[in-house]
Amino acid sequence: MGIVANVQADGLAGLEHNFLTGRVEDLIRWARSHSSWPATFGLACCAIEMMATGGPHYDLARFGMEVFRASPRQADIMIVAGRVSQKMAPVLRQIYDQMMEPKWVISMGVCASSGGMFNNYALVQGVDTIVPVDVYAPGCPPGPETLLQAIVTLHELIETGEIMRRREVTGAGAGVHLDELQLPTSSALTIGTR
Amino acid sequence: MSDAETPSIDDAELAEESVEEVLEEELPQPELLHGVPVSESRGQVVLHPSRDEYVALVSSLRELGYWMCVDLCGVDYLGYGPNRNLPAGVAPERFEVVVGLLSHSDRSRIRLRVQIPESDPELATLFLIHPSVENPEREVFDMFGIRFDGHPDMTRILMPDEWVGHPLRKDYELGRIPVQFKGASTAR
Amino acid sequence: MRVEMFTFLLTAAICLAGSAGVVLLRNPVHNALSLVATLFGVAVLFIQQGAYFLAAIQVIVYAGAIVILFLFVIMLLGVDKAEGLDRDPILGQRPAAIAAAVAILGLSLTALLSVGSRVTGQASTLAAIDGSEPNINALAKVLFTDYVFAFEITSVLLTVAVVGAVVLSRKAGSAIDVAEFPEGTTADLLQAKHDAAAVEEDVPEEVATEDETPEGEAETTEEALR
Amino acid sequence: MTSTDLTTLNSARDRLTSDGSVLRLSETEAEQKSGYQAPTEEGLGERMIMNMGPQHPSTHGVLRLVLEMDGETITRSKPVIGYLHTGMEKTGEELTYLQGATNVTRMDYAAPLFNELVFSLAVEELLGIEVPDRGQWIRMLMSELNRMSSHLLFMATNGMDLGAVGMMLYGWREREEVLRFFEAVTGLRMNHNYIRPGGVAADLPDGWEEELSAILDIIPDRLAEFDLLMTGQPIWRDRLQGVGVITAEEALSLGATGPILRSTGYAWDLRRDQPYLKYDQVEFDVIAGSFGDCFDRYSIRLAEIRESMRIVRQIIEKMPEGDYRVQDKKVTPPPRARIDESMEALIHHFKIFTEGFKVPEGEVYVAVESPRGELGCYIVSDGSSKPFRMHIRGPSFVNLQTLPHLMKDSFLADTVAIISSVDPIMGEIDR
Amino acid sequence: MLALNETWYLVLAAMIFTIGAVGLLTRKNPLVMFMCVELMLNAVNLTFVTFSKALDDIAGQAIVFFVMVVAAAEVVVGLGIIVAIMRRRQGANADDISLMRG
Amino acid sequence: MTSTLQSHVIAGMLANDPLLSGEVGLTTLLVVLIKVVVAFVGLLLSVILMVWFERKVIADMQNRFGPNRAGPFGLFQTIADGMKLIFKEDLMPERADPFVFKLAPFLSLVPAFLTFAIVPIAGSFNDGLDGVVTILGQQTFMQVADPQIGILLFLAMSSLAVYGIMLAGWASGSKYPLLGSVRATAQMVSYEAALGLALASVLLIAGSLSTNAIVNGQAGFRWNVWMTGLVPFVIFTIAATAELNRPPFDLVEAEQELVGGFHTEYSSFRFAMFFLAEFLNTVTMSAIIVTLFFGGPSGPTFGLTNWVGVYILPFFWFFLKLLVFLCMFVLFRATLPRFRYDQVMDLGWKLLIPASLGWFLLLVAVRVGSDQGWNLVATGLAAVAGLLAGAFLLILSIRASAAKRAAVSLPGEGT
Repeated sequence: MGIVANVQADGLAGLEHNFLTGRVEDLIRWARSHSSWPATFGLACCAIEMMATGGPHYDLARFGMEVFRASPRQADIMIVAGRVSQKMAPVLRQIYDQMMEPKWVISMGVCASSGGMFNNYALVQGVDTIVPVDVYAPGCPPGPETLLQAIVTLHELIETGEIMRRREVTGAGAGVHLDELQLPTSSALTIGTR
Repeated sequence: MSDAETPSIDDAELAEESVEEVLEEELPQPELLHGVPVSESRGQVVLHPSRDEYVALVSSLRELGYWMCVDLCGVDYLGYGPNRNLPAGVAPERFEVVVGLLSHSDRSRIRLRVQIPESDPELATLFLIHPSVENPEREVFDMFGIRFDGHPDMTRILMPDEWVGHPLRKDYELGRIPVQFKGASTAR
Repeated sequence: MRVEMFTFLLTAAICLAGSAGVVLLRNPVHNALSLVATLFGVAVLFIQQGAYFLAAIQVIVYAGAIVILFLFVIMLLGVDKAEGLDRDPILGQRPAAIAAAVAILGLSLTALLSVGSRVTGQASTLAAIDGSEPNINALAKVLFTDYVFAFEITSVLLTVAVVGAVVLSRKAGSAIDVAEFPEGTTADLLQAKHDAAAVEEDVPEEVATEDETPEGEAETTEEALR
Repeated sequence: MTSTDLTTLNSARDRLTSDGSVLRLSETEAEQKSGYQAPTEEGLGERMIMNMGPQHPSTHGVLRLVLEMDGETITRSKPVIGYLHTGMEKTGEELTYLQGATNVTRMDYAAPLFNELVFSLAVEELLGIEVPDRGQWIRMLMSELNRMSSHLLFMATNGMDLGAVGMMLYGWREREEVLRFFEAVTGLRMNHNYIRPGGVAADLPDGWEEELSAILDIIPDRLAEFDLLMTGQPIWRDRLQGVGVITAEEALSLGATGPILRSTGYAWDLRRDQPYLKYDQVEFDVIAGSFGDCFDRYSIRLAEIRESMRIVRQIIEKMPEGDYRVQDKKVTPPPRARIDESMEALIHHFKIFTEGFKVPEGEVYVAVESPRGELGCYIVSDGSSKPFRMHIRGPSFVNLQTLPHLMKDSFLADTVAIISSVDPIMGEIDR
Repeated sequence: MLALNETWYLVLAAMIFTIGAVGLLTRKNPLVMFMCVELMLNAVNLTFVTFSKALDDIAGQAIVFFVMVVAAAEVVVGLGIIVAIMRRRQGANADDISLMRG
Repeated sequence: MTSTLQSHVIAGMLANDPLLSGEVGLTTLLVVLIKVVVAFVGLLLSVILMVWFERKVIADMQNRFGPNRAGPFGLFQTIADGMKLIFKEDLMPERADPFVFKLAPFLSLVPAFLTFAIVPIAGSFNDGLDGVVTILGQQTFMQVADPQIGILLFLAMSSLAVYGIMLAGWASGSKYPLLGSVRATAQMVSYEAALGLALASVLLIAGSLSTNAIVNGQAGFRWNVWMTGLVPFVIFTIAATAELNRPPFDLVEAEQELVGGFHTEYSSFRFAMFFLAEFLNTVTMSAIIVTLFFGGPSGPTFGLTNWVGVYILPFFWFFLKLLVFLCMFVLFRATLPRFRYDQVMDLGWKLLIPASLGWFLLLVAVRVGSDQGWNLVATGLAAVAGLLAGAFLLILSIRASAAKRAAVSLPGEGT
C-alpha cells in the first residue's frame, strides 16, 4: 500500500524533479519532521529523562511525538536512551532492522554515544558501531532540554533534507553533535490550566 | 602494603605462605562462635566456616533466628596483601564467598566468609535453606566462576551464555578500550 | 432490468467463485474467507428477491457469528496450515465425487431448464406477500402465528446446542497430558541431579528439550488413544 | 513481630523450592523455542513458551521474561536479566573512593541518592569517621525526597502499565517538582554525586525551606487526585487486589525486602529497625499491608510518600547548623575559596582528587532502606585509595526472584501489574 | 438479452449445492467439510427464497429463518466436537475420527 | 414484472426515503451521489479533527499543550501523521499471508464507513415533519440511506468489523498479534450480544428498524434514553466502548502486554488505515448512540422552517450531542485503567447480557400490560419480582460455579 517501497533517499528521489514533485517533496519532508513517532526504547537512566521529556513539564507532544510506538514497525525515531551492553547490542540492532524506512536514530547520553564513564568489558563503546546515529545528545543523563534540542535539530535536518545529504557523505548516520544545555529549571513552570 | 603493588599470583602465594608461617609459629586457639572461628570487622561479626561446615552452619543459624539471607557475593583476593583479617586457624584461599544473614528478631546481622581454593572453585548451594540465594549464587558463578553444587540452575545470569571468562576475577582485564579522539592520528 | 441482470450475474460469479474457493483452496482461513464471499453473494440475492430481513440475518448470523466461530477455532487450534490436496482419501473417492456432482447438477439442470421459466406450484393464499407490508412485519406475523411452535422448538434446540458445546469444549482434567510435560519440581530435580552420576547432563535441559516437540506429542497421544 | 515462626517459614520455603514455578530454561533454549516472531505451531490451547522483552513496553527497561503459558495462564516463568550489565562493580575497583559515588549513583537511577548514601556510609565505616550532624540531616532530607520521587515514578509507571495513561503524566508532573529541588541543591536532576564519603558535596542553598514547603504544599493535593483516579477506582482495585499474592514467610525465604515484604504485614524497615543517620530522632510510621497483593504494594508506596513528607517536615524543623561534611583534611577537599588563596590548599585539592585518600584495610557491609528494599554495600579495602572489592546488594536484584512465584497461575495481563508492583530498576539489577 | 427469472436463481443454487457436495466428499479437514455443508445449506436457502418470491408465499422465508437457526446450532455443536478431538490429536482429519469408535 | 421488482428492491433498501419512491431520474442519482460524497468527505474530516481533538483534550487534562507545531493549534498534526505514514516504507512480514494481510485493513475500514450511511444528521423532526428536506427539488432524508433493516445493517457491519482485526492478527504470522486478535474476537463477539439486546429495548419503543423512524419517534424530547429507562443506554454505551476496543476495553492493542496487538506488524499506510478505522468507528458509534437514544438531529428549532430550521439547527444539535459522546470516549481514555481479559468477559456475560435481557423483559411486560389494559403497577411489580428472582438465581449459580472451580483447583496447587 505504501507508495514508497524503500526509502533510502528523499521521498520521491527517483522521480524527475519539477515544480510539482518539488512541492510534494517539501510536503513529505514537512510531514516527516512534524510526525516522527519515537520507538519505546528505554535502557537506563536516560530512559527516565526521556520519559520526563514526555511529561507535562517538557511535553514532547508539542512536536507530535507523544505517540510512543511499542511496535518498531510503526516508529520513526529510535532514541537510544542509555548504556548498551554487549548482551543488548544484538537486540538493539534487531529492533533497528525492524523499523521501517525512513528511520532516524538519536543517541541519547554519553553512555550510548561513547560508553561514557563505563569503559569496560560489558558495554558497547558507542552505539554508532551498531546503528547509524543521526544526532548525538550529550550529558549523563542529558536533561530534557538537551533531548528536546536534539529532537528539534533532527526535525530541522529532516525538514531541510540536510539529513539525507549528510548520510550520503558519511555513509552512516548524519552524526550531528550537540552541546549539552545547562538551563536552570528551577523556575516553577507549570504548563496548562492548573 | 601499598597500592602501587601490581596484583600477581606470586603475591598471593607469598601471602599464603606468610600466613601459614605465622600460624605454625604461634598456633593460638581461635575464638569460636557457633562452633566456627569468628572475627570482627568494624564492629560486625564475621564467621569463618570451612566449606564442610558451611551448609550446616547456615542451617543452624536459621534455627537461631537468622531467617533471611540478605546477601551473597564473591571476592577474589588475588593480589591482596597478607593481612586478610582472618582468625587463627583459617587458611586464606584465593576466593571467598561472603554471605550476609539477618535476624529480624534480635535485629542483628552476621556475616560468613567461606574460603574457596582456586584449584577447586566449588561450594555447596544454600538454595534449599534460603531460596533467596538463587540469583546471587548465579551471579557469583557468572562473575567468579565458583560453582554451587546442587544449585538448580547454574547458568550465567548477567553475561551472555556464550561469554568466555569471569569478569570480576582480578586476572580478568577491565576491557578498557583506548579513547580515540576525532582526527587524532594515533590512539591515546 | 439491465441493472438487475448485471447485479445478478456479478453476484452469481462471486457466489460461484467463493464456493469454488471453499473447495479448492488449501488454507482453512482462505476457505473460510471464500465462504464469507459466497454468503455475501447469497445475501445480495436475498435482497434482490425482497427478503431484506433474511439478508441482514444472513450477514449477522452467518458472516458475523458462524464463520467467525470457524476462524476462531482454526486459530485456536493452530490448524491454519495448508492441507495437501494430493492424496486421495479413499481410492476412487474423488472421481466418484465428481461423477456424483455431474449427476446431481445434470439432473437438476435438466429438470429446471425443461420447464422453462415457469415455477410450478400454487401461489399462496394463506401467507401471501403483500406488497404494501414491509417484509419484516410479514415474516414476523407468520413466525409468531403459524410457526410459533417451531419457533419455540428451535429456541430449545439452541439452548441444547449451547449446553452441548459448553460440555464438549470444557477442558477436562486430562486435556493436557501431564506426562508430556515433565514438570519436575525443583526438589525433584535436585534429587535427580544428586542421584545421577553424570552431573553434566543437566536436568533442566532435559525439561527443556522434552517438552512440546509436536511430533512426539502426537505420537504419545496416538499411543494413548489406542 | 507477626505470627511467623520457624515452622511456617520452613513450610513456606519447602513450598517455594518444590512448586516448580520457576522455568529452568537457559536463555539460548528459550530463544530457540520462541522469540518475538516465533512460530505458533503449539496453538493457543496448549502450553507454549513466550518471550517477553527485553524490549517490551511493560518490562521496565530491559527485563526479559520467559513465560510458559497454558492459554493465557502462566504456569512457569523465568526472568532473564543482564541486558543492562554495565560492569559497575568492576569499574568501581578502578575508581578511588571519592570517585566511587559517581559510579554507584548510576545503578538505581530512580533513587540515585540512596546508592551514594550507602556507598558513603560504608566508606565512612571503614574510615571510622563520623559525619557532622548537619551533614547527616541533609542526607536524610535528600534521601527522603528521593524516596518520594522514586515512589512517584512508580505511581506513574504502575498507572501506565495498567492502562491509566493519565497517571503516567501526573506521576511525572509531581516528580518534576521534587527534581527541581534536587537540581537546586545538587546541580543535577539525576545521578547527583551529592552524598560523598565524608558528608555531602555542598550545603543546602539559601531559601531551601521555602522551596521545600512549596513542594510539601503541592504534593498532598496531588496525592488526593491519585486516590481519586486510582485508589478508589473500581477497575483499578479489580486489577490489583488479589493479584500476585505472597505471604510473609515466602517473602522472607526469597529475601524480598522493602514494600514487597511490608505488603505481607511484616513491618520491617531498616530506618526503624536498624536506624542509620538520624532516623531515631524523627517520627514516622512503617506502613505494612495485610494481603501481600499488588494493591497492598501500591498503597504502601502511596502511603510512604506521605510518610516521607512527614519526615521531611520534621527535618525542616530540626535541621541543625554546622558543618555539612567532616573537617578531616585526609578525606575532605578544602573549600573552594581557600584554593585561590593558599598554595597548600591547591596541592591538597589536587592530591585528593587525583590520588584519593587511603582507607584502612578491612571489610564492611552497610545497608540502608531504599525505596525498593534493603540496599547494601559490601566493601573490601586493601588499604589503598581504591576499593579492593565493591559489591552492591541491589534490592531489585533479589526481589526479582519473587516474580515467578507471584506470577504462577495468573493471567498474562496480570504479569504486567505484578512486574510493575515489584518495581524493578534494571540498572540496579544488572549493575 | 435473457430476462432474469426464477430459473436463474435455481440454477445458481443447484451449482452452489453441487460444489458444496463435491467439497464435502473430497476434503479431509473436518472444518472445511463443515464449511461445505454450510454452502449446501445456503444453496437450499436460496432456493427457498426464490420459491417464496415466485409463489408470493412468506412461508419460504420463514423456513429459511429456521434453517439458519438450525445451522447455527449445528455449527456450535460440530465445532465443539472438532475442538475436543483436535485438542487431543494435532492435525486430525476426518479419516482419523473413526478412531473414536469403541 | 422486472420493473416492479426493481422498484420494490430499491424501496426496500432505502425504505421510506421519498427520494426513491417515484421515478428514478438523473437528479435523483445526483442527489444520492452528493450525499455519498458529502458523507465520505465529512467523515474523513471528522476523523482528522477527532484525532486532533482527542490529543488536545487529553493533553489539557494532563496539563500539557498537546500538538501545536503542525499548523495553527496543531490542527494539521493528523495530516502530517497521515502523510508520513503514506510515504513510509511498507512491509510484508516473511511469515505473513500476503493476501489476507493486505485485505484486513480494508475489512476494518469499510464497515466503519458503511455504518454512517444510516445516520440522519439533519432535517426537521418537529411539527409533524419527519425529517424530509428538499435537495435539488427532490424530497429526501438527510442520510445516505434509510433501509427497512436500518439498525440490522449497523449490527451486521459491527459484526463484520471483527474480521479486520481477526484476520490482521492471524495474517501477521506472529504470536503477539495472534493473541491480540483472538482476544478481540472473543470480546467483540460477546459484547455484540449485549449490544443487540440493549438495542432490542429501543426497537420495542420505536417499533421500527428504520433509523429515520426511530429518530422521528423521539421528536419532542421523547428521547429513548429515558423512554427505555436509562438502563439500555448505559449498557449500550459500555458495550459500544468494548466493541470499539477503546479504553478501558482496549485489550486488543494492550501495549503493555501485547506490544501493539493485532497491528504490531503493520506499518505505513496499512497501519494508517487501522488507525483511521478506530477513530472512524468512534465517530460512527457516537453518532449511532445519538441516533438511538438522544433523538439524533431533533431539537428545538424555534418554529423556523427555513433552511436554518431544517439544516443548520438540527445539524447543530446533532453535532453537539455527538461531541458529548466523543468527549466521553476521550475521558474514558484519559482516566480509566484497562480491564483484564477475564474481567471483560465476566462483565459482558455475567452482568451486561443478563441485565439487558432482564430490562428488555421488563419493558415487554409493561408494554403488554398497557396493551392488555392490566394494572400497570401490578404488572411492573410482578415483572420486577420475577427479574429479581432470576437475578438471584444467576448470582447463586455464578457463586456456586466459582466455589466449585476453587475447590477443583485447590488440590492441584500442591502443598
